[in-house]
Amino acid sequence: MPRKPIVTATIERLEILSPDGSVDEALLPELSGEDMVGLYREMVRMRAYDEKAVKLQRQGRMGTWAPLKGQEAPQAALALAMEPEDWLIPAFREHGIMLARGVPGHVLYAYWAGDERGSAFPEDVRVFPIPVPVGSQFAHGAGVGMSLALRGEPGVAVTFGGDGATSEGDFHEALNFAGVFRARTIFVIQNNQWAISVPREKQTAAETLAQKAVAHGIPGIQVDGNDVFAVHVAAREALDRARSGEGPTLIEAVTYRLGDHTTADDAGRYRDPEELARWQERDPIPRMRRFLEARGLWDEQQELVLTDEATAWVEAQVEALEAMPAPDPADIFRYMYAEMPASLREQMEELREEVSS
Amino acid sequence: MPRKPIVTATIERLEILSPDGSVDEALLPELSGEDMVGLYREMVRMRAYDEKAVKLQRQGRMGTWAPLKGQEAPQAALALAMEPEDWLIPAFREHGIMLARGVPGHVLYAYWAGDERGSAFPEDVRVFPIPVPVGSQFAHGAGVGMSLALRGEPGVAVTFGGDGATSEGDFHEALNFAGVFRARTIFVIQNNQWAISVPREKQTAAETLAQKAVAHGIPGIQVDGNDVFAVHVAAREALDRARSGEGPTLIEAVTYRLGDHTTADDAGRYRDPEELARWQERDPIPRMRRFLEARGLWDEQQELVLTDEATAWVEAQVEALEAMPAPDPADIFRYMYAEMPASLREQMEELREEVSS
Amino acid sequence: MSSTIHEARRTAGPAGEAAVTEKVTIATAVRDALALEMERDPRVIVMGEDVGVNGGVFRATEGLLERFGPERVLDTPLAEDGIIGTAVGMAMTGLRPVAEIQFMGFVYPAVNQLLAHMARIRNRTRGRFHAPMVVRMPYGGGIHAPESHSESYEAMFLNAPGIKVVVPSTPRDTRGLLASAIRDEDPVVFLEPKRIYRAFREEVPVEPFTIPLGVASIPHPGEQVTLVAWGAMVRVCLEAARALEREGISAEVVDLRTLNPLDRDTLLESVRKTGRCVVVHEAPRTAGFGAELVALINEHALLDLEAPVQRVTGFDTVFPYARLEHHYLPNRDRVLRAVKKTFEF
Amino acid sequence: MSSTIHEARRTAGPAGEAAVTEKVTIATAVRDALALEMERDPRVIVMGEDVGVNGGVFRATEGLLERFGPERVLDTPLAEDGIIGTAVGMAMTGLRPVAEIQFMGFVYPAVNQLLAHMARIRNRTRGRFHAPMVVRMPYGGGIHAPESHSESYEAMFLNAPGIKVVVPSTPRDTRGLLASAIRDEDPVVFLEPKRIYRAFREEVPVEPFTIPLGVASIPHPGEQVTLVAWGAMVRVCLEAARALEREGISAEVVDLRTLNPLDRDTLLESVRKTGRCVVVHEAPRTAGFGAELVALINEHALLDLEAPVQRVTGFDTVFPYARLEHHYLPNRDRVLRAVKKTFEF
Ligand SMILES: Cc1ncc(C[n+]2csc(CCOP(=O)(O)OP(=O)(O)O)c2C)c(N)n1
Ligand SMILES: Cc1ncc(C[n+]2csc(CCOP(=O)(O)OP(=O)(O)O)c2C)c(N)n1
Ligand SMILES: [Mg+2]
Ligand SMILES: [Mg+2]
Repeated sequence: MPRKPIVTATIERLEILSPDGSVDEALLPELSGEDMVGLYREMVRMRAYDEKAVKLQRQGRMGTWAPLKGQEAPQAALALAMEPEDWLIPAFREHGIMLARGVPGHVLYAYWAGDERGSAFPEDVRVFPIPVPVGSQFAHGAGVGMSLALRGEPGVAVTFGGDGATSEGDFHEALNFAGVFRARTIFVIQNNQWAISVPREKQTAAETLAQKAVAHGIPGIQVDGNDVFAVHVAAREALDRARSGEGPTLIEAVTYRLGDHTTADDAGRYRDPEELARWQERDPIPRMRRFLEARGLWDEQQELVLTDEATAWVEAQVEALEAMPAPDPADIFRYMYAEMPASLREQMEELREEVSS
Repeated sequence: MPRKPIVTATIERLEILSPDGSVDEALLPELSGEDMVGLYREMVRMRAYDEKAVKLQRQGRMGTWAPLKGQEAPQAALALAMEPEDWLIPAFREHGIMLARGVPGHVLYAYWAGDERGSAFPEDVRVFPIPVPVGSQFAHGAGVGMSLALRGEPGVAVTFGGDGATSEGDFHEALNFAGVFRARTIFVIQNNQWAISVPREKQTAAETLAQKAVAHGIPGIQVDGNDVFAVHVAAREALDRARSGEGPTLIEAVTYRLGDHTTADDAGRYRDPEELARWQERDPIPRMRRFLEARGLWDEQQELVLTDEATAWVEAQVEALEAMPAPDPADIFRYMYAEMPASLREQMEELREEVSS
Repeated sequence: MSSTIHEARRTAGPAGEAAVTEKVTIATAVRDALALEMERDPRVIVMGEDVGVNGGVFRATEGLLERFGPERVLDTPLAEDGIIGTAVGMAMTGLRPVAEIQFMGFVYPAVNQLLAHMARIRNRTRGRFHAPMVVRMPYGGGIHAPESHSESYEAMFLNAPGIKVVVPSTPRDTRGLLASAIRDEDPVVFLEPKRIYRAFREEVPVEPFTIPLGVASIPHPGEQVTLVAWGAMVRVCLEAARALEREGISAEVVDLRTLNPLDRDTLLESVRKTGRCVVVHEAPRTAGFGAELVALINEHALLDLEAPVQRVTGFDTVFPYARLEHHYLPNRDRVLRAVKKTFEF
Repeated sequence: MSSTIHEARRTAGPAGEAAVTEKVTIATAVRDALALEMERDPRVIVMGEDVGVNGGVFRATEGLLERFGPERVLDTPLAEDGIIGTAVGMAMTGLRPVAEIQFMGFVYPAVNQLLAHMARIRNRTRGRFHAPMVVRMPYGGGIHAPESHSESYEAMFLNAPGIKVVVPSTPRDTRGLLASAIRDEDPVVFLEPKRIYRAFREEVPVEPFTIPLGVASIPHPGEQVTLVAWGAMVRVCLEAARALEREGISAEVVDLRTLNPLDRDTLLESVRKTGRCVVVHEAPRTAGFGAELVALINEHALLDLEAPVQRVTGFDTVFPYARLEHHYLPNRDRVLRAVKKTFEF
């Protein structure tokens, strides 16, 4: 028994919808026309919401914003695949799916406008707050997946992260915990090719990010992340697996950040414009529109209506944002503990006097 | 182009020397009889050194000790495969290879006897101090491998760790850095089946630890860690690869901790005696002795001489340990900075007065 | 573990006889508190390295696995960030995890989860979420341990707002404070003085009880000098107080018990009364929590001071290995010398 | 970056004319110090997230990659523990890494490497090894950043012995102190006040120079009250000192510049002279480094005090997001109120 293979791990890549709008019919998920159109509408709404935020930032009406443009497909696909009982544990570029899962648009805007009330989601919204330290949310996802099982509640934890985040040790510890405890958790990596200025190839010598699952004995799959159907199929499988107690899955959605890292960044400093152009051709939204039009599920007229709707909805979010009363300085103290200790009350009083003087 | 495999990773297992002493001649490394005997002698010396320490601890002449018994093969094999220019970055159960790489026996004993001088290795000994936080040494190994290349020095960094340590995020960050920068580093995991009371199966859902390399795009291999030839072959390959600039390798040496976790532990609380018995049959030392005897390289007479030699050598280390002058309390302060700041000098004086009063 | 509690229970008889007590060590008190709270509240779970089958390297979780099963007593992989990170996710969704860090020196890999998440969930979400969890860790020196096994870096958790920090010094306090910590709606770091895990026994009620967080105790009242400490150093102060008594000096020992919330009033009242104060802790002096106590006394009781507050602490060095650790750790004589200074000022 | 240095060089002429200066910001001073030290010593390398191609998110490493190549300017994977851990391995084997942590709020994942290793290598090996490395990180609030981008938790590094901590407040100090930090044989955490990275320019010698670690400066001498600060808060104190001047009160501003080693003498001398002291820092009050300063003053200058030392600090809360941060950060008026208290005591 000399030198022999003992483990063979294969990573598959799934693609269904081509950039030209054609599909692999055999793999197309069984979705109603309504659902398909719904996916498109979600993506368009996400983009409108995102583009507006970038504009607001330029006008000084918004803080630093992390554009999601180009990454709508994984977010729309997951939103559709998830059940109401499921939990979303986002990173910081998941505006789209956060909205889709019930976070009010003006609330999320408030977060990026520098207001903690922007993480005070309604009680029935099963979405975690934005975690700023990259990679630190994965363990929360594993914990939620474990917690649901331990408490005998239904639901799956869906955790998002970026390609850069897969280099943090936290990511691996989380996947390992999820594997060991067969957590009802799925990990979605939006591999948008860049972690600020660091390209995917410098982030790891691994050929794919999906294969990082192999380290933890859990399934991993790569999908075209600009192909909403491919992501949907992989998500469905992973969610089903988790829901039936078969444990976690890692999904690598290969996509692209069409915008800057944040509004404080200038991607032109480190990114080849040709690369950007190539990815613009693979934009998930026109691709899906071509598909819907080819199927007779969409036309120019509907597009016009949708654009108007999306714009109106986004404007309403901006209005609601700007109608929020200024935050109360006392809020700095109010939520530190269940009950405010005396020393903190004193500090709050100091500030109150200062503000009123 | 629908659902297709894009990455296939295979983990091989290498075995050469069977527990009964027979070998796979085709795979047997080209080692001189002297080297083969040398491997055996090293292992016997390691065990004598280790067993003595456990006895000393029971007699109150040694602090907590972490027995290496059963794990001699990876340490002897690596010691032989390494070049003088190479660096060893151990975890805490690598007494054997530390000695083999030039750490004086009484110095290492001093460490475990609770004396910092036990990490003051001679200047020409390329061995890092023992890192207590599990998993934290891997990054040092990656850094040394990078540093050697950047400074244009020859040498490879050889980093050791346990099965438990592969769950720490540090391990993954280190492998990832090594992969990205093609560090001249090899990572040797002594998978001794247990991390204190936690068995390998609860540590990770991965079938092997070698496959954790896949996450970082570097080669990984599993070897019978009680088979000194198998480890030697894998080590040689990995060292050659690193030395020639082809990057890092992960080696999982499957072995067993025949003793307790430390002298403060009682493995009987969590370990099946039958498991222990099974592994005792796979002990690396009798196995090698059978092989050498079958080849006519070893006999009873030589064994008796070796036993005496090893005992005498170990006794000399104990004597040297016990002949060390008591540590100077001022040493607490002396090595904190290159130059002692005034505030620390004051504290040292305070202590001096106290000690002399 | 079950034996202790079960037998004692049996002797306890009908409800109401809550005065039934048992002589236990701090280690046993930890175990009993965990068992009682797990019994009381199904949301409480215990997790960490070696806490299950092995019952913890200090046996502080012994018997829990047998009693509550592997769903509530989790032997985790060796990954502190993973332990605290998953616990945060659990605490945010309805569980009350009690996570163990095997030694305080191994908490560093978890600092990100503790300081950037656990401490901030309530504030970050303006109360939408909170993280009711306890992170237990044995801390401090005196057990002849290898490097990283004697750490006492509580100051780190005290400068990072949002974490309650509790350090018991007796079996009774351990039982009552750990119960409070587990029932608390905020995250608590619970530091266990491993040096005195088994140093002595104390009569402790068998039935569940709590001791509120944020209330210091005065195990040795006195008039002329205040000795302030927590955890294992309380005993050092008590020894000093008894020695002082023999010299006719009346020392008051204040055991802070919880460092956040801090019982400032008890501390200040004592110092105002005595006019002299010695603060004792194991951590290095510079930027240790003792500095904060001195600063508070400076701010609120400066004019009451007869002499500068003295600090008796670890040195500003790495905690030494076994052979030198006794030189490092504050002891009775060092406290006595500091007291002398406050009288000779 | 090369442009700045190169052009200035050209105008510098023959050796000896070391007085040639250039007006630069703190951010430029960081860059220039790195470039000069890299030129001087081939062992110096720069590493971190986005430090290469992008020149750092604050442009503090701009141009270094072009000038020194990818072997000495390493864009690393996104992993702080990996950055510091590999840097420790490098520093122990002959390199002098200058590692960047993108924001102080992201240093937590690296705390294990910083506190358990970097700080202790020399002591652990009784001098056989040491870790001459610098960990740069922008710290502090005031730039309207999202959560975790405004941290100021220096106290953590000061209670853990073995780490030098440097915080410049001007471009000139930045150049001189960073050069010293890089040449130092011990590990240094170098905190850069990001709020004032580009707030003002100062004439700085073009040629390499150093400012010794452990020496405070007195940017505003005075007689009646001492204002102590470091980093961005020095400017707040200077504003306050100027306002006090207009009221006829003479304030002395002490800029500590390095927190470890600490220039205790300069601080104490000033307090002994003025009898009044206000300590200002951004970090939360409780267990912040200000407490240590108060404790030192208590220990060494109690009888010189006319009033309790006042602390003007961040609150004991999470650093607020942009819309409320101005309420949190110490400002001139808060310092003035504290000064008033010391006069009205
Ligand atoms: C622990 C930590 N380190 C550094 C940062 C600064 N930072 C914010 S986003 C980012 C890049 C993240 O890349 P990736 O994970 O690919 O996500 P993407 O931005 O592409 O969505 C960095 C370095 C951070 N927020 N947290
Ligand atoms: C960060 C950290 N956590 C916990 C510990 C306590 N501890 C010491 S050894 C050990 C188990 C290590 O297991 P493994 O890596 O398999 O090495 P082995 O002991 O089997 O050689 C643990 C949990 C530690 N030293 N460091
Ligand atoms: Mg990315
Ligand atoms: Mg092991």
